[in-house]
Amino acid sequence: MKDGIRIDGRKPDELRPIKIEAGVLYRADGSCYLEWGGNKIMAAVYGPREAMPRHIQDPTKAIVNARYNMVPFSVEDRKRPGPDRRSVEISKVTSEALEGVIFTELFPRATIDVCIEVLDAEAGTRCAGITAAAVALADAGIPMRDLPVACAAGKVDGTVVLDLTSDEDKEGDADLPIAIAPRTEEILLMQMDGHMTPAEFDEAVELAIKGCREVSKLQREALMNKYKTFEVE
Amino acid sequence: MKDGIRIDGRKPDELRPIKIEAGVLYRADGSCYLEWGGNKIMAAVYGPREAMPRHIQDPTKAIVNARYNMVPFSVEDRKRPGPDRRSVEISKVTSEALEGVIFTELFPRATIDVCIEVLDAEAGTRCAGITAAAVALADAGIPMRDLPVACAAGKVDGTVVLDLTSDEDKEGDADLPIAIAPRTEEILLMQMDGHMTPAEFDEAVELAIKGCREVSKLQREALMNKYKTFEVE
Amino acid sequence: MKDGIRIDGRKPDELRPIKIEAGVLYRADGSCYLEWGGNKIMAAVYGPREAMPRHIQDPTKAIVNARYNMVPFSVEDRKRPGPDRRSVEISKVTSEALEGVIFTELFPRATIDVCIEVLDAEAGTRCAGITAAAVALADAGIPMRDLPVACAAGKVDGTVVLDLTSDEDKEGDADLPIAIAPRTEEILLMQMDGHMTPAEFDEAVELAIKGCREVSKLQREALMNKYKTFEVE
Amino acid sequence: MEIPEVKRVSAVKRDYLARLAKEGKRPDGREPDEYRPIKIEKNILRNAEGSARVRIGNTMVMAGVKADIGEPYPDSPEEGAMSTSAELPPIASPEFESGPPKPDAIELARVVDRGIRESGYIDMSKLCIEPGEKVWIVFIDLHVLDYDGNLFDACSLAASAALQNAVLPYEKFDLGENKPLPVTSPPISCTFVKYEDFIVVDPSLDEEQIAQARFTVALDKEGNIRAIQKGLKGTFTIQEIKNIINRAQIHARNIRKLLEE
Amino acid sequence: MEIPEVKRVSAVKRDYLARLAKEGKRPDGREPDEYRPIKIEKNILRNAEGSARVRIGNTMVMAGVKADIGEPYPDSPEEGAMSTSAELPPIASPEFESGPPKPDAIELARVVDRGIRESGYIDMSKLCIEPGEKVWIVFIDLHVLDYDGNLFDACSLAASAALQNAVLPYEKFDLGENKPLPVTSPPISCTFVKYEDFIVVDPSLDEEQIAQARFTVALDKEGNIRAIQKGLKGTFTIQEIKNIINRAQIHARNIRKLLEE
Amino acid sequence: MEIPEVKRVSAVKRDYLARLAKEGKRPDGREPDEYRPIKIEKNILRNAEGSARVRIGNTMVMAGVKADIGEPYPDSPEEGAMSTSAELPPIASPEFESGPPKPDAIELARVVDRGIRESGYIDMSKLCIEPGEKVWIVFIDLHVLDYDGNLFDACSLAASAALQNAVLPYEKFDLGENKPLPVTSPPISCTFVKYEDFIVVDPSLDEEQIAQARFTVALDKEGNIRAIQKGLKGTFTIQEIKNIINRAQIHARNIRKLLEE
Repeated sequence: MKDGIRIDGRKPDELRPIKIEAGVLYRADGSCYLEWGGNKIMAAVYGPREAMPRHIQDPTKAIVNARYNMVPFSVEDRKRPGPDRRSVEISKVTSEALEGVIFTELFPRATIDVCIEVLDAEAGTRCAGITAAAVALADAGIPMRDLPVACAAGKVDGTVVLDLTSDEDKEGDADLPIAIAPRTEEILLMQMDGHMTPAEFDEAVELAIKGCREVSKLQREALMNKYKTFEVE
Repeated sequence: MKDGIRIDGRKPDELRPIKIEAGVLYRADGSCYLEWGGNKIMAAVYGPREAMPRHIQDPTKAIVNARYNMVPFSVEDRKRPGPDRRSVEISKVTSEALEGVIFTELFPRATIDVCIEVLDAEAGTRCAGITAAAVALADAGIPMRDLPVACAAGKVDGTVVLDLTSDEDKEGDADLPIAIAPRTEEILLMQMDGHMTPAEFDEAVELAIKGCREVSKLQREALMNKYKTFEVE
Repeated sequence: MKDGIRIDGRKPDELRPIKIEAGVLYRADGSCYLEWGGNKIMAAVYGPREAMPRHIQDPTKAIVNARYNMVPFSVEDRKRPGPDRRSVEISKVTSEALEGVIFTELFPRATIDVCIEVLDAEAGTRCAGITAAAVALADAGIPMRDLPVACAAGKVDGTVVLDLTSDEDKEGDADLPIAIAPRTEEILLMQMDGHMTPAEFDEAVELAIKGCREVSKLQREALMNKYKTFEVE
Repeated sequence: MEIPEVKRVSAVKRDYLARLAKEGKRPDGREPDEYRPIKIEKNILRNAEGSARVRIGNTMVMAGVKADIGEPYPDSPEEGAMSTSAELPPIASPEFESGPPKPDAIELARVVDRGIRESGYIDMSKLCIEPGEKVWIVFIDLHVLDYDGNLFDACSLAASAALQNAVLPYEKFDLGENKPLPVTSPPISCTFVKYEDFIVVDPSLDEEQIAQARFTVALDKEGNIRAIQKGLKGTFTIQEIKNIINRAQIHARNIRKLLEE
Repeated sequence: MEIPEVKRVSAVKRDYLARLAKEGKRPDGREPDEYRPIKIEKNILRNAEGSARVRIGNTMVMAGVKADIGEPYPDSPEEGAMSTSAELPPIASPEFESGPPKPDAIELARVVDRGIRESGYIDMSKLCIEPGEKVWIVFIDLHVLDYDGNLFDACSLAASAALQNAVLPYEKFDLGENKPLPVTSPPISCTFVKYEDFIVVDPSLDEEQIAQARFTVALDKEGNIRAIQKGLKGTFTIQEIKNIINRAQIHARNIRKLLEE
Repeated sequence: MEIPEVKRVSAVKRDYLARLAKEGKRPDGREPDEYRPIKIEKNILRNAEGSARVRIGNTMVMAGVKADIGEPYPDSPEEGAMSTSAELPPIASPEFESGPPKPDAIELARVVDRGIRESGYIDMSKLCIEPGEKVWIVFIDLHVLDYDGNLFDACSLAASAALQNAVLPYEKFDLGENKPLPVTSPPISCTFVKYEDFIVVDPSLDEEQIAQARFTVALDKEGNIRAIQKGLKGTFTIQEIKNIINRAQIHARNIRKLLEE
């Protein structure tokens, strides 16, 4: 960080470049391809469909079952296929965050399966995954009270900044990923590790929410683009 | 062993110090905390409750399902969590020994789950575990025809002795853990490894039964104490 | 290979010695013990019996479920028990090849389980396993439209030869195991790896079929012998 | 992802707790900012390098520390390593099953781990025996014995207490005299749940069963934030989170005193 | 062996496809010897040493190559090693489940592996760093993203394309400059299925669901055979197989051109 | 712990066997102290370092010995090691399923292992190649092929027979000439079951299915006890156990003769 400019040339409150495309898969009920900095993510949604085996069914609502997965070649050192402890935790908090906006009561005994495949990873994959999953859910026509969106803020060299890169994350003092329901700006997901004073925390939350607002626009554009494409066809 | 006195100062037919406390857990239907020499053991009982999944149910009686588990920090070198082959065998013989006294026919399609957690281990954990489990079963009000009790005898430096310590077990010639139904002194569990003549075996069995009788008294006292405590309250 | 004679003294189109015995196990519904060169194989069949758990049942036909297994001491370096990726693939293609001749439509919701245990291995175990399994199926009285049989051809030092040994397989240029329904000579199984021109491939297929015809006779003799034995008794 | 079996809470109980909440009352009569009694017993096991039993109300957790020698990570050749695991064994609750850790247990272990790691509680730079070759690896195992709610705080506290009295077994490896594990100041974890817009600290099992959202924050000695984990499908407003962090400051100071007794 | 769940195809669909087949027609209007459009994108990922996305019709597959350093096998001390894995993750089809690879995925990976291995596509003798001590180990991972039939050809092609542009990361291990992975000429896989005595190339999912037999052949640049895998319970006559191999020769030449573009 | 599926025996069969037992008769007409015919075939496999097939009646078991080189345990640097595994594969019984060993198979392997280990049958001190560095590790694998009762004795006998003819493959590791595995005198295992107060040796499957208690004792050449395993939920009196051990002495001598033939 030099003169208020970050190593990759961004200002403290600037996002990395983001590209979102909705409806990119044939078999899935809804899907989204997202590039965010060096991250490349494919998300898909199946359901609502009957939850199987039966004993996992909830008679009062649908289960939201997100599976965050890094493919073996998405990281510097090949990752063995299958979930590790980190993936299990991210899958859990992602499921909970998404469930927070879905009208699950409409689909008792059902499951809504969300697949998030990280094809190329460069810091911030959980936020990118939730953001992509939200678009895939909308693409699948799942009724939601809002379109969730995620973004992280952090602290590098004592400065609160938006959307850390891989290098900033490694060298940085703190990382604070959040997901929100953008209309009310309620918090769906929040995790933090590092070192922040309460004042820095307040600043970081505000910044992350600002980031969410910008990403939210891109999500909506991607969904609009899909419908435009349809009209043209 | 010197002048008929063992390394830790005990006589050949003397038990290590034992402390038993019944009803120590809130959630379990019955429980017991037991210290026996350097062993610290927590046992709990859940049930009788419906056996799940259904296909394991026995329509004629309850299943007795004991799970012997050593926690990772209970031994000198950290043990990886989860059952190893030794734990699986001990769980099996413990389940069988306990089933020998429980009126399982009273609870068709049910399971009675017995959890034995070895928190600190120092030789004789299986006997300690069965002894604690028996108290937990009684504490849970499971109908039994007798209160099982276990104790080991062994052979050290050619002498038959009661209740081996860790050092005696490593250096010793044989170990003979047994569990009995104390009223009839029938054998519920017997295992042996080492080297014993038939005469030494007979001597060791008698000694182990003597040990069982003493431990049995402590079990009953622990159960009595619990009821006394209730009266005081 | 020298003067048209192979290292072990065989001619290019000659099989290794084969010994087949039907009905050798007590518990299985059908069984076969087979020695083929250095291979020793025990095969058994259970079924048709109800497929369990229920959700795997096919209401239109029986499932054919072959399990190819190498015992730990069947190979030069001890193999860990349980299926490896190679066994899983061989189990799959074996199941498919056998299903090709069984009248599975006669047994809806059933399973026909085929167990192939390689006790001693020396090249060509998959063909030997299918050949043994076929005899065990016949011994179990499973209705089949033909008695399948398997044999491999290969290429060594540029020459197409029948039924490779372990050494020939390691040094050789190609291996082509096939299984056929001998009456119509249709192909039930074919795998190949190595390097063959289309002309060599045609030659190798013809040779493998010739091998299958010879092995087929031995299968039928083994089944006849079993019935003869019964008559004598 | 493994899906946990549906936990059904009776509608009657749910309604009762909701009605209480609207009056600002908790099912066991506590104030919203009242912890259940906390009891910490340290150094109670022989085989563990450090150990502690922590009770918060009826919840009981054992923590054990073991140390082994291993290679350092290539990118920190002069630092030791730590690993935290949690087990929710069937002894602790009729709902727990044996088997490999489920997502609940993994999340629990990782949140406790983050609090310890991010606060620098273990001084990793003092765990080096031979740079690049041999360092101490510290294993923290959390074993729940009785589950009546708030495992995050109970496990975090048990881990801190067990580390506080842990000893590095140099003698076992013929490396000289045993030394205390080098520790600094522990993180203190405070957990809140929200149900019916009622936000309470130290949830009991009853409260966890109907909670819509959960918030755990780990604070250091200066009151700075070292780790956060929001859980469950419900949401918090920013203002609610700020309030929670303020409330946690007071609890953390009190619990820190207990731990240092 | 794990038994896959029964895949039920509606009788109506089955009858319709059978009727079409008798007229020599395919459900999507293709000729028996017509592939769906093939699209190959190479070198599209940053972390992979080599990568490719291949689409055949609606089927979409990612292949990624990673290289690590390890010990050679004792019987080939101067050669590198390779390993191929395939995942059929739930993103690609409503029928796929998470969990360890099932027999379908294992067969797929092994058939792709055999084609590459037997054609000598990777020059293993150039993967030696220090004889008997250090060699490159090449990991090929196949990740299916959208499953609409013919994974054998899509995965084989993706693997070949990813290897074509892969780089050995010498720099990462301080061994000098990065070099391209030494490759020769790739194998080309052609897959046919048979239903109602109708044998077609590049089966769609609809066709796979009613196929009685499947045949995959991998051909080298000279049109020689490097690997074969017959699948499913149906049979082929010798003559049918000879025809298939002839037909594959033409397809392989066309696909090879696409790959070399 | 994994719970085995309930094994149901028909009430009719149970009653019939019970009635026979009261008359002191066994279902296959044997005397209480009569083994079924025992057949031992040694050294029948090429790849195993030692092998044996044992039949007791219709029960058939294969044992194979493999030897590998590994590091000794730190507390016995001049001794080799051994490991015993048992598989109950689906070939042997309609009730057996594939998958990792269940408690039955684990108990079986451990009891066989204890008999061999405690009797010092393998001379571990002669398995050292280089003290503290390289020792032989002996793997005993038991593979049941036909299950008609009394696997404890069949597996123990097969293991002993396979070890008796095993060879240490020094040549394979370029360590000189192969040598016979150094063995002493084998343990002999005798198993009894009790049903309806009737105690019989060498139970058939029919008898095992209704047995209330099981007792296995391994005796050495001098008739001393090396291992005991009591199983099942039924009980024995002390006197019954003493009788069993006396009866086992005679059986053990007879079986030992068979083994040494």
